Amino acid sequence: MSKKRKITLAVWLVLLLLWEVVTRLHLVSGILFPAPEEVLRTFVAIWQHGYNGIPFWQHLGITLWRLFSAILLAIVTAVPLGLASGMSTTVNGLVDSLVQFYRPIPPLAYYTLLILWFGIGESSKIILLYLAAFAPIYLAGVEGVHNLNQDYQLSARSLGASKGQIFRWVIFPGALPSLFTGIRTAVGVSFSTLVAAEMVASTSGIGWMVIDASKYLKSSVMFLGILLLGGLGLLLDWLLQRLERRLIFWKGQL
Amino acid sequence: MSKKRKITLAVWLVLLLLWEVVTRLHLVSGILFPAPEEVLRTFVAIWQHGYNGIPFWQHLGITLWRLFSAILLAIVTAVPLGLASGMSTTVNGLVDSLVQFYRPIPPLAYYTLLILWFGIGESSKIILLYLAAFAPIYLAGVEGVHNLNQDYQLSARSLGASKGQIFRWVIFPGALPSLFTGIRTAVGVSFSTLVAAEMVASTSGIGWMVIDASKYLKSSVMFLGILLLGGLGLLLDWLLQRLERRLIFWKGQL
Amino acid sequence: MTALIVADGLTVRYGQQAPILWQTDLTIATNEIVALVGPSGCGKSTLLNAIAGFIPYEGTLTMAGDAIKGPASQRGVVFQNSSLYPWYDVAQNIGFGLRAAQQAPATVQARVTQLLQLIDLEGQAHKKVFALSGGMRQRVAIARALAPRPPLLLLDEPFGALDAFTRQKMQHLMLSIWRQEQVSLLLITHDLNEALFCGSRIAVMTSTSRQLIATLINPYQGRTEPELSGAQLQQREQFQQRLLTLINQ
Amino acid sequence: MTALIVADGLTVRYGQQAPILWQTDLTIATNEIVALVGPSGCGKSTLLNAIAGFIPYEGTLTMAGDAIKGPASQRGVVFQNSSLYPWYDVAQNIGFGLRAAQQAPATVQARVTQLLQLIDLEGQAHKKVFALSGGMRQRVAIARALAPRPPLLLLDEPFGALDAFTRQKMQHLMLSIWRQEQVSLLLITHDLNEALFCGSRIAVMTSTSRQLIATLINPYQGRTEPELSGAQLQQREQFQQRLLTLINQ
Amino acid sequence: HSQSGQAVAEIRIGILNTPNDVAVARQLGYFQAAFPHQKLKFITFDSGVDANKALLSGGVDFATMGDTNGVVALAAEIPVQLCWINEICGANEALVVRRSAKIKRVEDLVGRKIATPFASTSHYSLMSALSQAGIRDQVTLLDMDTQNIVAAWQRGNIDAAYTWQPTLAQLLPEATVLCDSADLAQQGITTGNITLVRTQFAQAHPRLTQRFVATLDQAHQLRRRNFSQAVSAAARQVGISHREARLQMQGTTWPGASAEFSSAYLGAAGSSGAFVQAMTRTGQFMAGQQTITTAPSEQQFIDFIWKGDQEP
Ligand SMILES: Nc1ncnc2c1ncn2[C@@H]1O[C@H](COP(=O)(O)OP(=O)(O)OP(=O)(O)O)[C@@H](O)[C@H]1O
Ligand SMILES: Nc1ncnc2c1ncn2[C@@H]1O[C@H](COP(=O)(O)OP(=O)(O)OP(=O)(O)O)[C@@H](O)[C@H]1O
Ligand SMILES: [Mg+2]
Ligand SMILES: [Mg+2]
Repeated sequence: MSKKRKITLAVWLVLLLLWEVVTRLHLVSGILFPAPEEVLRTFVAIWQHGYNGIPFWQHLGITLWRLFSAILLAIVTAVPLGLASGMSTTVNGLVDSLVQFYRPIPPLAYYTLLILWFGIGESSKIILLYLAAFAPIYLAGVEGVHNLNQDYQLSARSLGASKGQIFRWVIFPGALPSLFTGIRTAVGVSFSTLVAAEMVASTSGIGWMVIDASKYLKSSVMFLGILLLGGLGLLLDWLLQRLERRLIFWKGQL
Repeated sequence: MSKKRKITLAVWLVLLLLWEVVTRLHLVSGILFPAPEEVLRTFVAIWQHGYNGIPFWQHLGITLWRLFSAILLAIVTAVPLGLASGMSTTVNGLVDSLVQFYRPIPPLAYYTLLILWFGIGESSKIILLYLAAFAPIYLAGVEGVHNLNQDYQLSARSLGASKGQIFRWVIFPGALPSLFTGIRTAVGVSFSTLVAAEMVASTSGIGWMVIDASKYLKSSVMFLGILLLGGLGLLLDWLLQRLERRLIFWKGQL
Repeated sequence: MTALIVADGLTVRYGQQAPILWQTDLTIATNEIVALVGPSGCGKSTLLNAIAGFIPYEGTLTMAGDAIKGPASQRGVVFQNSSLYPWYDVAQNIGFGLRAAQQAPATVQARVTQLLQLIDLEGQAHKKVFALSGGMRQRVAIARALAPRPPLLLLDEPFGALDAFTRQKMQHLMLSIWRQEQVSLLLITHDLNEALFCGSRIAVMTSTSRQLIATLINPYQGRTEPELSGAQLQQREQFQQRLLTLINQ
Repeated sequence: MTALIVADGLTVRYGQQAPILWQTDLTIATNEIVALVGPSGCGKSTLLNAIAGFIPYEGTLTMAGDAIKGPASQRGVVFQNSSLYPWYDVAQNIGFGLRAAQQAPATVQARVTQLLQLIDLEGQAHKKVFALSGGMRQRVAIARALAPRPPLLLLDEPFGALDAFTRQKMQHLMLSIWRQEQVSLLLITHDLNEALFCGSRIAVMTSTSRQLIATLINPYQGRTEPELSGAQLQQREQFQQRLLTLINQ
Repeated sequence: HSQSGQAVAEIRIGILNTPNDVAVARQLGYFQAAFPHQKLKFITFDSGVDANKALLSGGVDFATMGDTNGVVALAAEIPVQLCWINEICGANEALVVRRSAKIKRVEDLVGRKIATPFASTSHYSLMSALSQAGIRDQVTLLDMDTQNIVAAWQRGNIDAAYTWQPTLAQLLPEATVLCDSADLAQQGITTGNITLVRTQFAQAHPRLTQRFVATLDQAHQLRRRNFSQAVSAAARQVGISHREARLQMQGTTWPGASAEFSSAYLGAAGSSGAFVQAMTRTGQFMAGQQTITTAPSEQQFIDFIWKGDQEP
């Protein structure tokens, strides 16, 4: 085991211990801060019997489906648009101010409009997550291009590469390290928009479970949901980092 | 006026026109989608008489104060921690998994805990915004270090620079372009957490205004709030970009 | 001999600064090698970059009658700091221009193999470029520029990082390519011997001139020392001295 | 003469690949210049990087008796691709090591001014480094390594991008510094003339040896051609030929 | 009797931004008159969910919320007591159905989508109505807040909704009312907004708590005396039109102190009142729905009621 992993493991063990001690000694109210074993018990119960009549796997599945379709959609659209916006003043003029404008607007503020336009089904939820994921990837694309050494583009043009070729063979790989950071940010951001997205007109999903539990102060369910979301995010990020290390072998060589 | 600006202006004019036409022709419900002139009228009214008995400037001021203190706090802490985590395996092992864990957790999910620990005053709101802003800057710091060409560090060590000096004189400026992107993302993310932060136990702030208006279907106030948040975000991002262009003259030269 | 590149009253500056090149003239004829020499920092790379289309200029600058407006595939370039693509391996870097011209994979493959042999990197086709030594990188950059057979090659100290032996080989290679194909070259070098061996003409700049101060026809192109008689050697020595004096004016 | 650097059975490899250097030995004595020559890609930079502490190695490698474990201020390095800090200007780059050693600003300033003069860049103290020509950059990198007066200097083709005249000047500069101060040098060069002029000893590698195959004492150090008699010139020529044969084995 | 009331510098009150007795009392300065020595801080909560968290964290001393959230607070053992009924829901909360659906009875909602804000009084009322009709499991319930109900309604995504004013007014042009909370109250399914006080505060400052209750009772009395004046005060405080406020207030009942502390509502001197019994049923119902883990017993509800400083 690497040194880093040992330290990480130690940190989590200490935290778990702290949690146990704090709840054992009743240092905080048990109403909002359940003991670890209680959360575990809740987990087992939900695993076996589901929550609100829906099996655990269905909650998890629907949440992951919403997340992944949104992130995938964001990658497919934000990567080309971000890179194009970094390369061309025209595209930048068309798109940039719109993205920079909608980006800071809280999803909770415009969710009503999404419902008005896309209804209360899956689409408005996925669009909300999509919008959250789009901005960081787009921004990373623009920055990836701007941070790339000019010489790469110049020599590609000298070698007769067309705009499209430069895009695919130079700008895209050159911006990949930046794009990966953007995608990792996007995954985080869309995860953290999950509760907002599942708050409206839902009766399933981990995010909805958390909200529902918090309405009835079922803190152990809430904690379970939080831990699940955090754990899922951690896992996803770890996978992305592994993928990055594989894919971007030239990292730190630019 | 530059070509880019002309295009941007045209885009916004077209959008404004579209909005006007859509509402004039009653293509969408007026209850949820007010006409531009109505939003303008609301703006003038709120400007003059305030909202809910509180002057407009106070709403804006409290929101900006919350935002800026959170972002500033995030910059001050996330920049050194992110860079340190990029440089040192020990720091990375200690901090990284914690950040990656909390990052995807929706603020709405853990706001309850923040209220429990920090009360319903300003601190829990600022901490919520702070946590939202922290992660992107931290991540950008780590990535900034990892993307930096190894040779810079090696030659600094050959020149006898201590760890601290390398940190301040090499890693920090080398990661600055990446950090700026991170800060811009962070500003966006904390803006978009604003409504969540001002949703609980507030009676002031632009985010609260939006939420309050939405409860009572005052759609023109809601739109005004959305436009204000978007516009503010746009302005802030523009300022950051200007600052970046000034500060990071070596961008694209790494 | 027709003029391929014509620079007439060419002025180049970076941003708002004082111009680096000021009203300079230069012609490169079809199928000639112009060797450009001058002290460090005098503006050699600046001139080459202007011809390559990398930096804006004032005045006239044409290739085959058309104003140069940006980089183009007719002008192959080897940078002073070779910027190979780290995400491509050696062979992919060399084949870049061929793929851009949408040549058949087999053609690309064949040409790349041929070039790898010419630059003595046969076994290294699939090495990552950041795992190459400085000299190897330079050779890959040369091969990459040569691959699409551009009518004009702009070389900025292409052999600077090569050992004497490899360097000589590359010089001979360059001359033989030049003899076989209809190609013009602008070669920046800090080595007068190289200029004398390679250049059809030798163009000279000085630290302060901001212009080419002379372009001399070079009678010694392609001739190695052993080929020359004692008297010729002495004349060559004198010619070289004359160049040195010009450069360091 | 005491040994400053001792490499004993030194093996270096990148990752899991076959070793680039295999069981090689080398000593650099206090106050000597070892000129390292060899064909492109043979492993010269690899050896220098190992001594600099940039890459891991197997075997013994010590400086003044202490194992080399990483870069340190006793070993100044000039990279093959100078990595100047783009966020600092010329003067700040040169003064980097002095500031790291926490010298007084006035001392730093004085030393920087002196070095700027030595490298012929007096007026350019506040230029941005990416606005420098290739040769200027290289000179700044040399000055940066010289500034803190390290006891050992590792130079990887430091004069590769310099014109003949500047190059000569720098060679003389280097020798005069070496004579005045207690400093050892390892100098990689692809120019045998440079090796002969600068080196106390000349170390030779070949493409396939993965070791130093010879280190010869150089009787011609510091002696320019005009200084030598006809017979000496001939001997020097022979010595050079012998080196060439060794290199291209 | 403790006079420690003077030692309290600040009283923090969680409120709902609706035209209720608190709004009237604020607007007419009753609070200032009753608490001249204290700084009063009013904090608006969107729902009882947030108010409960604030009570738990000690961020407020009093908080108004729907009685369902009061049940949640009791079930979660938050140290609070019920000290006041602000209003009893009536026509201001109703189950409406799209007119075009041609539905006349709750039973005919089978297979339809019905939206309501979960954990609210409307939610409980809706569930009860559906259970009575025996179609609890034959409809799709959607958790939405009020403005999203309007949006979904306009798109035709939902067929029915149980919600309150002013949202109700937006739906009514295209809707018919199937039943409202007044109808349900007649069947014993009473809902209302209540005020909770932190037990610690009530024990330490019984006089202040008493005065707080009396202040709100003043508003109830005003309404009985002069409805129009109460409406204008509430409208001005909340920032809505007189018409809107009238509509909303007409739908509610404000019992007043003498009624509240009698068997009609909270009961007196340890006995149980009708409202307490209704809340007990609410608790049982919610436990049945598994929204709370165990149903508090009637005795627990009786203990939950603040007994006050009831000597004259
Ligand atoms: N990007 C730039 N911005 C500003 N000034 C520059 C830039 N590039 C070069 N210069 C300046 O232009 C002058 C000429 O530079 P150039 O690179 O053309 O020299 P050179 O003749 O190629 O020298 P060398 O032989 O050292 O490569 C130098 O003074 C240099 O500082
Ligand atoms: N980072 C690396 N990873 C893997 N292999 C490398 C790396 N750097 C160099 N090599 C390989 O090591 C061998 C020696 O390289 P080195 O840079 O030491 O050569 P050199 O003698 O300095 O050549 P030159 O004169 O061309 O600079 C080469 O075959 C090269 O491909
Ligand atoms: Mg140059
Ligand atoms: Mg090398």
